[in-house]
Amino acid sequence: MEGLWNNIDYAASVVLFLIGLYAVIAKGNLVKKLMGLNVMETAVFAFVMATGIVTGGDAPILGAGAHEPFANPLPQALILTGIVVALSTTALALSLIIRIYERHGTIESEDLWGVE
Amino acid sequence: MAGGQWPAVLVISPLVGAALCLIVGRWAPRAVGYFALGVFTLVSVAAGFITYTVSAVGSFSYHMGGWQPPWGIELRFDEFSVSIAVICLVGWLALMFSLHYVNHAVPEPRIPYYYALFLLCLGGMNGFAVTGDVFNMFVFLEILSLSGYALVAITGERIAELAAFKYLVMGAVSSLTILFGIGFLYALTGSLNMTDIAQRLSSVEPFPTGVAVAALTLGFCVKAALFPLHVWLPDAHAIAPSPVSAVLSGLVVKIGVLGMLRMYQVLYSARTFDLGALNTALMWLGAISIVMGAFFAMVQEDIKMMLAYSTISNIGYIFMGLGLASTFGIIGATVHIFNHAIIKATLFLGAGALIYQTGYRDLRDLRGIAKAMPVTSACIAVGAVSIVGIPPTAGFLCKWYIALGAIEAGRIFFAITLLFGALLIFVYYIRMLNAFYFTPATHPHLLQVGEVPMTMLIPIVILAVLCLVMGIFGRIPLSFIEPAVIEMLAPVGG
Amino acid sequence: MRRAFVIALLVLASVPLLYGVGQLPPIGSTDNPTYTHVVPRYIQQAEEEAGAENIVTAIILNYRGYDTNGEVTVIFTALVAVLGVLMITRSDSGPSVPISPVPVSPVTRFIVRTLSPFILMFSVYMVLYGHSSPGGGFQGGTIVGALLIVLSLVTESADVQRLLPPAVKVWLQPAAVLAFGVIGIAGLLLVGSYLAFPVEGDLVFLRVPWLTVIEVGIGVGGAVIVASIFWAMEGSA
Amino acid sequence: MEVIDLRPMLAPALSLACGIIVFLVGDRPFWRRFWSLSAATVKLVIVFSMLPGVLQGTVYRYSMIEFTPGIGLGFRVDALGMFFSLVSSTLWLITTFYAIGYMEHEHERARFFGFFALCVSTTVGIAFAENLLTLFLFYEMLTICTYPLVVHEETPEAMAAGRKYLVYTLIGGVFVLLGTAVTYQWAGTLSLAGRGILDISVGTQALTLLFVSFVIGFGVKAAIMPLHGWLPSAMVAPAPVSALLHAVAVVKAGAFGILRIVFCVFGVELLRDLGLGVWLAVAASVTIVTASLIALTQDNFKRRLAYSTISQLSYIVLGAALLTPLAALGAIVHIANQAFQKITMFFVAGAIQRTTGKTNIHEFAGIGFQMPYTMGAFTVAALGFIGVPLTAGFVSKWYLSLGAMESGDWIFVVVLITSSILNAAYWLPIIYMAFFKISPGTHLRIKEAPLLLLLPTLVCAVYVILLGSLAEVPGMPLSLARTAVEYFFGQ
Repeated sequence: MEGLWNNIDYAASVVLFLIGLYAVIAKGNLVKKLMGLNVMETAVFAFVMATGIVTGGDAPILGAGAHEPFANPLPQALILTGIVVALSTTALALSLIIRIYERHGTIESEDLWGVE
Repeated sequence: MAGGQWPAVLVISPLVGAALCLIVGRWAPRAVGYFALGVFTLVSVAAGFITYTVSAVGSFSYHMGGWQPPWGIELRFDEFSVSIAVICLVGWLALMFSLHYVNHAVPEPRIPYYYALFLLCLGGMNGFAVTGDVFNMFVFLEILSLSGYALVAITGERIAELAAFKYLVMGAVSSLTILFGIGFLYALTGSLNMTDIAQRLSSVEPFPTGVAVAALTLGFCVKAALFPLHVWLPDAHAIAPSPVSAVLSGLVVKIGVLGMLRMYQVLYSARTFDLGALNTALMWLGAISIVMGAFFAMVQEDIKMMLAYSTISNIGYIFMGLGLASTFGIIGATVHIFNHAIIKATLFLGAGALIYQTGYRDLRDLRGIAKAMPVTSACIAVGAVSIVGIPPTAGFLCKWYIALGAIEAGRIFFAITLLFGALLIFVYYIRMLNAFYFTPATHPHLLQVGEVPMTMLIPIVILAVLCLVMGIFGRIPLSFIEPAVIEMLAPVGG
Repeated sequence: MRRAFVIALLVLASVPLLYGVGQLPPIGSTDNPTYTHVVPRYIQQAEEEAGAENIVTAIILNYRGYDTNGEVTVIFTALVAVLGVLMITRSDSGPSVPISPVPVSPVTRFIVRTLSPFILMFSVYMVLYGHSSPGGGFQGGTIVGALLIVLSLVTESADVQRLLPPAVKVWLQPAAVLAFGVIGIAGLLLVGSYLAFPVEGDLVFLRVPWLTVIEVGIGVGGAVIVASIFWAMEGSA
Repeated sequence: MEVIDLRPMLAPALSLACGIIVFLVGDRPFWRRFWSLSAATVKLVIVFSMLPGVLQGTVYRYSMIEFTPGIGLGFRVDALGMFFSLVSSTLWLITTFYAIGYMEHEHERARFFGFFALCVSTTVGIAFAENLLTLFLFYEMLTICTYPLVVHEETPEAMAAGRKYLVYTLIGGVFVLLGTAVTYQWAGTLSLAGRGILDISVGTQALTLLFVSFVIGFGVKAAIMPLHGWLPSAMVAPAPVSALLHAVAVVKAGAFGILRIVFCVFGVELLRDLGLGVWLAVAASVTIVTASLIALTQDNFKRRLAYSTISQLSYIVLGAALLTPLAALGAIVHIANQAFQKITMFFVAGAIQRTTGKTNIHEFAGIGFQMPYTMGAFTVAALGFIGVPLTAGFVSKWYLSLGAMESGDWIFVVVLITSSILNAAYWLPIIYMAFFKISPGTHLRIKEAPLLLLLPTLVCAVYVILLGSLAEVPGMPLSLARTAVEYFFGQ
């Protein structure tokens, strides 16, 4: 339990992840599903970023005024990539939603169910 | 360095080629297909050299940017990476098939995008298959997934976007789950390199490792469409243009399996982690997949829908083989990754040829088509017989190995499920063959249609011949896989 | 009912997850494997090996440059995918969707137009100084992309799009992928492996220009892609 | 003595190539006939060329590709395999002639002759299989290759029969594969070269289950009751198919499989220890008697033939199950004897149907006057089944009875005698109808079947007599069978 308290950042991201998952599963509106997905993405990014936290760490940029310890730069680099991936997924999902709306006039999955 | 610079050619040229596709498409829209095919020929040559090198000198690695792992990214070419050979083979043939097919299936302004996405998808798979770095694996997984989602929607057919969206949501959730697992592994070991993780994993807490393994498994199982996580697959695979279906069904779902194999590789060499529960779960899900996939497929009248459900069954085989965790079981699963790719590509391209010529995709409309398109029908028949696992075709080998594996593991029940499951699959394939061969035509005018153009026919024939050849000369892929599997299982005394 | 079931399932799933994260190495400690294993080399040698004061940039462009190559490919894929999905002749689409134009106030328009040169300047700075300060190609590129989007929103979108004629756009969209390809192959030929940068020896002077080419490529490509995606959606909606 | 030789591989490969060429030739009758006939002839020559060596105890073998360590596609010609392949290649040639005549005006002839050749290829493959996996391989291929022949008519009835056929045989195939895999796990080999590869140490119960699995698997094609359901339905196929299916390829493949299981996988010793032979013998006996009784009630000629086939096949199974040398000899030799007798009958059925259109026995009144040669051939075959001396059937019955006595279970002798009586009871009325009953509308003019149908029929009938009267002449099938039995019983 103590471990969990210390790792509350991780725990928060786990909870956020599950909230996002809930939205993806339970929400009927496609845009809301997508928002759930974005929440999940954020949760995972937060999780990975939290692995790089260093108490009292400085930004990992060398030069004048920089001091040890630096925050872990690797997760930051990874998540920069992750964000781009998330952006790409969102862009594609949105354009699919646009097309779905154009074609069927609705983005509620209950209404779309009959279309299939 | 073994392999020279071919690894870089392998992973980079499809990406750069895709970028150039749009430029070529702007000036010479008709040439895009040939350009893409040319690019992928180069990739295939690279894959050929690499495969040859692996077979000649064993596994080797390529350090991207010259940075040593675990600091830099390592491309790892071992026996499982040889799946690039089948990716390139099936991908190349599907691209060739596309040359004529797209004009019919894809709206004209989208054609350059089609080829760019196709190259990205294939390049993403190659990158995924050879990388030795878990985060890099995620990046390439996204390249191939994104292009896969878009390729499903590209026909612009009535429910294409819906199918693609469903695929996208499930795919994105699974990617995130995988990234979550990767994050866990990173937090535990501080490394992203697979070999390095494997070494460091033996000294960490088992429970969080279990969570990571569960997350990765869940993610890869969605990608592989294991029952009950398969719901995205049938629509997506049925609605996509046929060459895309061939690639999605034959290769992209295998990426999930390949991911599982990589994970197993790490876990087996880490040694400490008990895989019993995971294996049992996979075995059962595999068995259920086989049966459920077959039952769903039986009630389909749409030929591509049927093929899509049959993929679920076949994924069931593979997972059952993995879960058995016996040498033969895993060999069978790995062999089936290769063989099912070839078989399913035959079937989907064959179905594509039928749709191209007739415009129908319902079995009831395609009756008697064998008289009009004998070569295509014969190839489909070979594929059908093969996927059921009738010897001496490619499908039989896997059935034989997984059955042996089940018996080796002392789980004869699974061998029985597997073999009877195969019969269930046959029930619907025989229905298809009956319709093609032994039933009078519903639309008599179809008897005049004739065969498809050569660029479409040749890939189908090559694949059908491979279905037969791989059954008879099945030792060739096995000679790669067997030592790798034995080596992988060695730490647990398999 | 269904929602209750989902919630129950997720709560159930949260238990092992929370238990699992509780057992992860404690956050913030410098003794964590995340901090002791791979990272020290980055921190100690980034400046020397990669020539970057910003370690994150060093990782992105040097140590894990291949990842970034993949990353720019992902966003390029997104562009191709979006265009592939949205590009279609009008007649083909179904019921047309009424668009309610939001009137843009002249004040907004004036402010945006006035600020845009400064925004552009800032983004150029970010691209070029990503090596020694926070920032980098992507961040800078995204700002340009955002600028283009804002301009399209407050002025006539067609006017903004005229800035990038299709013949130019088609070369700029894959700029990042192509920059990586060119520099990567240069590294392959001159240094010995794909995306390798000269660290020592005669060629070391090439490192900075090469990195700059990549940064600019990422910046331009990112900007054009983000804007193109927006325009594609706008044109379709 | 084992000799590496290409011929064991060549024989099945030849028919395979023939099948493929026939598909490619398509609708060009001359070339189709040319290739079918020449392949059949060349193959017969190949198989015969190995006969002298096999009779002297030489074993030809040829291994191709490995599937699993130690197991691959391999061919091996021993006496038993030689026996079966001789029968099938001889009958292939004869049936090809007949089929050319019979299929004159049918549709889809390329498909028919192509799969016809493939069937024979797989049958020879089964005969020459070096190991159980190769055997299974060809066994399954046989199933698939016969399917297009069964549904050849494409009528709903034919399709239903085809479906039934597939369901039965493929399920059987599953049992065989299961058994094969288990055997590999226990024995570490699948070789069919020895006198048993399994060991009692595995456990009696497990071995019993394995044996049952194999018997079900092969018993489907050998039509042991109650696994026989597909066979009467499959009668909708054209006559040459029925002839080939029910006399040579399919059913004999099943029976041959059981022989291999009994003699080469389990081995006589082990089965005696397990006491399983008797049970198999009982099952066979029940089939013999029941099928004969059902045959009595059938009016459709081909259906009666089908039930007779079911009954006769179990002779082979019975002979194997008795586990004595003489019974085994009877079983093996019955493969040939039953084949020639039954194929004669099917040729007759086909000839009658093509010439007069009659398919039911009650319509046969006086047909002997119209088609004397055909019905003469029928009479010879019928006498063979009844077991009249100087016909082939007598030889097998003689040895089977001797074997039953040798085993000490007299009840099986009674079964054999009962069966003979029942055979008489359902064949003799047909002969009576044909030759002695003249109904008002009978044509007394001779109107024989076309020559291409008649000649093969007569050749087969002559064979029936030759096999019966010259049985003990060296070089006849009996000597070959004896070589096989001597090996299996270690004499």
